[in-house]
Amino acid sequence: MKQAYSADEIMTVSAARLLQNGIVCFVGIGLPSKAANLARLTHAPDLVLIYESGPIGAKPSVLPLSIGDGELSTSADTTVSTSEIFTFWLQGGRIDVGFLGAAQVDRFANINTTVIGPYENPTVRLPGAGGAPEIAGSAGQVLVILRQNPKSFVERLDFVTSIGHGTGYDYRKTIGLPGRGPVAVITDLGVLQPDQHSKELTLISIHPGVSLDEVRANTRWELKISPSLETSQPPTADELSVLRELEQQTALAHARLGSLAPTLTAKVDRR
Amino acid sequence: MKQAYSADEIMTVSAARLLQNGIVCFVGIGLPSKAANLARLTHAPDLVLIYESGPIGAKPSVLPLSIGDGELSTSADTTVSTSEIFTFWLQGGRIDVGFLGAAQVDRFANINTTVIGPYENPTVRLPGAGGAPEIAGSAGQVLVILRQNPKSFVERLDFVTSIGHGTGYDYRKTIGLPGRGPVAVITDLGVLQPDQHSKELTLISIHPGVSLDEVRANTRWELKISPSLETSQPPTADELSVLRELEQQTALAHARLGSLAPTLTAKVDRR
Amino acid sequence: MAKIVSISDAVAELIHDGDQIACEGFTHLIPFAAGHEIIRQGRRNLTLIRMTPDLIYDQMIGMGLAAKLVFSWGGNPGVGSLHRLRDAIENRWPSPLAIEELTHAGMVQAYNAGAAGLPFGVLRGFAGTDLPKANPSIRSVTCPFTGESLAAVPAIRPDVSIVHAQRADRRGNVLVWGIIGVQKEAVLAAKRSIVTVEEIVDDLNAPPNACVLPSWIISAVCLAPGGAYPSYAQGYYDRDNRFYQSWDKISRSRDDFLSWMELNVMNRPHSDQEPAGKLRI
Amino acid sequence: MAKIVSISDAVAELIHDGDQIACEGFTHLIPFAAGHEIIRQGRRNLTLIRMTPDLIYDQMIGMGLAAKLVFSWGGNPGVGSLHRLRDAIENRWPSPLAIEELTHAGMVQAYNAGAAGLPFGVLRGFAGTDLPKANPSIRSVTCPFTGESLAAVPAIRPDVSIVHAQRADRRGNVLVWGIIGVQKEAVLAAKRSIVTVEEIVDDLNAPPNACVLPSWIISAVCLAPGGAYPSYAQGYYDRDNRFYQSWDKISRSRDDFLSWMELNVMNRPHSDQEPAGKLRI
Repeated sequence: MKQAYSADEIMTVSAARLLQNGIVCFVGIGLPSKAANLARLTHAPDLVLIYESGPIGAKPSVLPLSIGDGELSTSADTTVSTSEIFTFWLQGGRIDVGFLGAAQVDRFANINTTVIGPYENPTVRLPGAGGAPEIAGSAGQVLVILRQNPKSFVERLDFVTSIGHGTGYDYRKTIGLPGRGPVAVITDLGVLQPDQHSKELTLISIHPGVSLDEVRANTRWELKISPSLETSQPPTADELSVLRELEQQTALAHARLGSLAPTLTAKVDRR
Repeated sequence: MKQAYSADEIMTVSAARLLQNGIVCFVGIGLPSKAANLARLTHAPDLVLIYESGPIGAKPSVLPLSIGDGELSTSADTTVSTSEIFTFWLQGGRIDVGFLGAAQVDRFANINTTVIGPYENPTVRLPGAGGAPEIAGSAGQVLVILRQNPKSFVERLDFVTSIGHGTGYDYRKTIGLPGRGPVAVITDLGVLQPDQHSKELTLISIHPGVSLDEVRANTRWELKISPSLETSQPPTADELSVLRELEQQTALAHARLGSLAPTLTAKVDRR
Repeated sequence: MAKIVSISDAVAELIHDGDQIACEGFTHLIPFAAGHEIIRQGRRNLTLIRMTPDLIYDQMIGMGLAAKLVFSWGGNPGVGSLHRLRDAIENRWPSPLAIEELTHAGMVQAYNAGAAGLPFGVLRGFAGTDLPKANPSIRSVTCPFTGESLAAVPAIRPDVSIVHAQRADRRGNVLVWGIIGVQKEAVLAAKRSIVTVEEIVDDLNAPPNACVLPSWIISAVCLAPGGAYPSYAQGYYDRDNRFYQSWDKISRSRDDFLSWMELNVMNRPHSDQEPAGKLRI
Repeated sequence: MAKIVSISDAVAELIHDGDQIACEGFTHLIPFAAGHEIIRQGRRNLTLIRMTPDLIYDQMIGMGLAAKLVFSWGGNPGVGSLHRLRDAIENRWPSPLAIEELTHAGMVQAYNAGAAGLPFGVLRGFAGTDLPKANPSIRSVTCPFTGESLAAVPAIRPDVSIVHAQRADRRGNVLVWGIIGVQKEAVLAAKRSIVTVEEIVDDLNAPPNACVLPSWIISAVCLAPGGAYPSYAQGYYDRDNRFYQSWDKISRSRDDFLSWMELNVMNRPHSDQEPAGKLRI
């Protein structure tokens, strides 16, 4: 009864499993939101999801494309101003887990989502900080999810957008950050955790069918491997079916025109 | 057709007339609230009343006993948090007129509502500051209403709770206060305005039937009298009838037990 | 997640001698039922924090529970003095009362700072007044852009905040509406919190963007119909303005006050089944 | 009191070349109709302020209206890059674009400070990041009580803030609900403001404690049904996620972008009578 699943699917499932039922999670858009909602729809029905646009306790039935889709608000316990979200709920210390995506990480789980190349004259201008730097600073702990490849797991970030463990060891304590910082980085190849002492990312779990060489080839620094490296538990049938149903419903919803657009088609076709 | 009216009535009417239609007024409880609502019910139907408890655009049908009576909120355009009232609406510079009562004023319209006697060991402990100090500092201009007597119009305040014109002249500008400060003090004897230059309170209008000697006897400093002193216009029949109707309805409302109390009388009489 | 428990259990478990407590509610939703239970359980040496002490703190102070009062306006609204508060300050009866006095604008920034996890709040305030002389915790900060000096107040972080609200659902989520005062800020600023409610319902039916306190920021939710009386609960009962006027007379003499408290508070434990609107004049 | 006028009159009267403007709406209620009118009227040398530039600023930047962008997250939400924004930064096309970059937490404090009449906002932010090197207006203040260092950002005070909302009454009072973002803070921080609405009604029917912008803080209210399309107006129409996905292709090439703008914006003046949901892919 072997289930076939994709690398993205085991990444999402592995991340979802790290969210305990009942905790309060500040969710980034994209991969974090997908994993957090999978957790909510499987083992963590009382997971409290907070989105930076204002919804508290959001329970969307499809994945939001943007961080402020309408269903986040209509399904929430309440919706507050974006200012209040950052001031009272994040900075106020009410978030257990901040869940972030990233364009690039380094060995201390510092994150770049700002530029490739020099800031003043970038090769690639990325979207920028958004809510991530203060989530990374203030959430009780942080999960990071991204696909692992030589462009994303880099020796040195061109720009530190959001702080992970800085230069390692007790860096976070030294600069007075309230939260514990990243406790895991979940990728399509495995799961990494900061070393208890040095805070350097260490591969602690490798997804089934992935080789260590493959992980090393997709990491631009000399990757530390845990002596007790495990093989990740594959997704269960239930996890896969919930995830696929969620993605299917989401794809359908996102392929629809906005509710205003179709009613106007006749009238507005000027081509 | 001479109307009989009381000293309190002409005080209230004189104050109400100073509120122009359409302005935004931050209203203190008691005499200011009475005068502001009289203005709203007579010449200034579009006067916007803001109370420190949170109502914006309150239109109460009876005078509130407290600053947070329910009708202030139910009759308002919206009700925000007390924090927002002080932060965005007062400090944010959205208030045209701050309307204050006072226990004591001095010749520069500084206000004491804190203590009589030394602060650490007061003869009389008054209620304290409330919202007044920042209203006095930040409102575009300030009106002060109080009854004039030797205890209230004093040579020297035991405590400066809310700043008027400080030590006079351009004191307010020197210490960086955003608002213009008190532009009139309305009493049961007349109306005073700060001298344009020295900012010392000057009697500019005396209520009909009040003598200058009487005003002087009720002022514990040597009172400046305007060379163009006028006699206040007596209340019109309309002003008086609206004011009296308002006070009568208010007295009836305040004499009622709370809505919970009467239903419980039988059950709770343990005497 | 909030536990749904009786007021007496909540007070017994969450409020300790020597705690800093904030009972909030700006004229509206003042937590009288909870305050009376604190008096009955005989807590001592409390620091009482509240913008407008109102009758509830007048009673606590008169009963000798308070070592210190942090406040911004200490009168009987629309009536006059709080006589028990005055007696404590002017005559140290029944015991000396330390006071820390701010303005409303200062207190809301102090609560905001507490709720926001900041050590201080900033405001344009106090300038020209004697308040900074009376309260050394009013300080200043300099704007790093304009050089302007602004007032700073230290964050308020109560051990326990106690508020009343209209209703909770069975999971302990709370809806507050009408004059919401600093209810949310006080709860968010506190280490622990007790919310008493008029009723517990299946569904909050909160409007979008309503003032909702999620269950998971509250320690205990207690059913207390009439629990804000003689203040009021919008949609449930009106403020008993007449009682507030009567309090002036009741509280003027120490003996009248003590017999009133004996009759109406000490010998009347709160019951979930019985609305609290029962104070005798 | 707000004047109720057409979008074209509001833009003509209130927005000038060289202004700092803030078009806000956090994913929800983005003022596309007003933004398109600004493009049609050919304003130049604008400083564009917005937490999430989104398609509306991608279009303005691509049309060469912007001298500077103040922002905190510049992507096409859930899709990828804003290609016109990238082209301006990476290749200075159609003109160089100065940027001032914050975080969401920094920008909300900057708006808050603007709305609150303070010169700066305080937050626990930016620590350990390269953002303060990239943006010299990120500074610090020291807590006068604990000695702790905190981040400070200068207040945002736009010349004009522009937001979309669900409805106004005939006096120009505005109701916003759902994801309210920084709509209120942006309007309160600005010197002038334009609010476009889905409909104008006799009675707002606002719930208690709703997000209401009183008429007297708004310069102009404009009827603009569909005025947030392709973003959305809760209760009126959904976000056109498909259009957001299509924008990736439309905006990738300069020529495609320009012809799209010509067809859908330049040659299509806004009419009060016609919902704006008419963008052709």
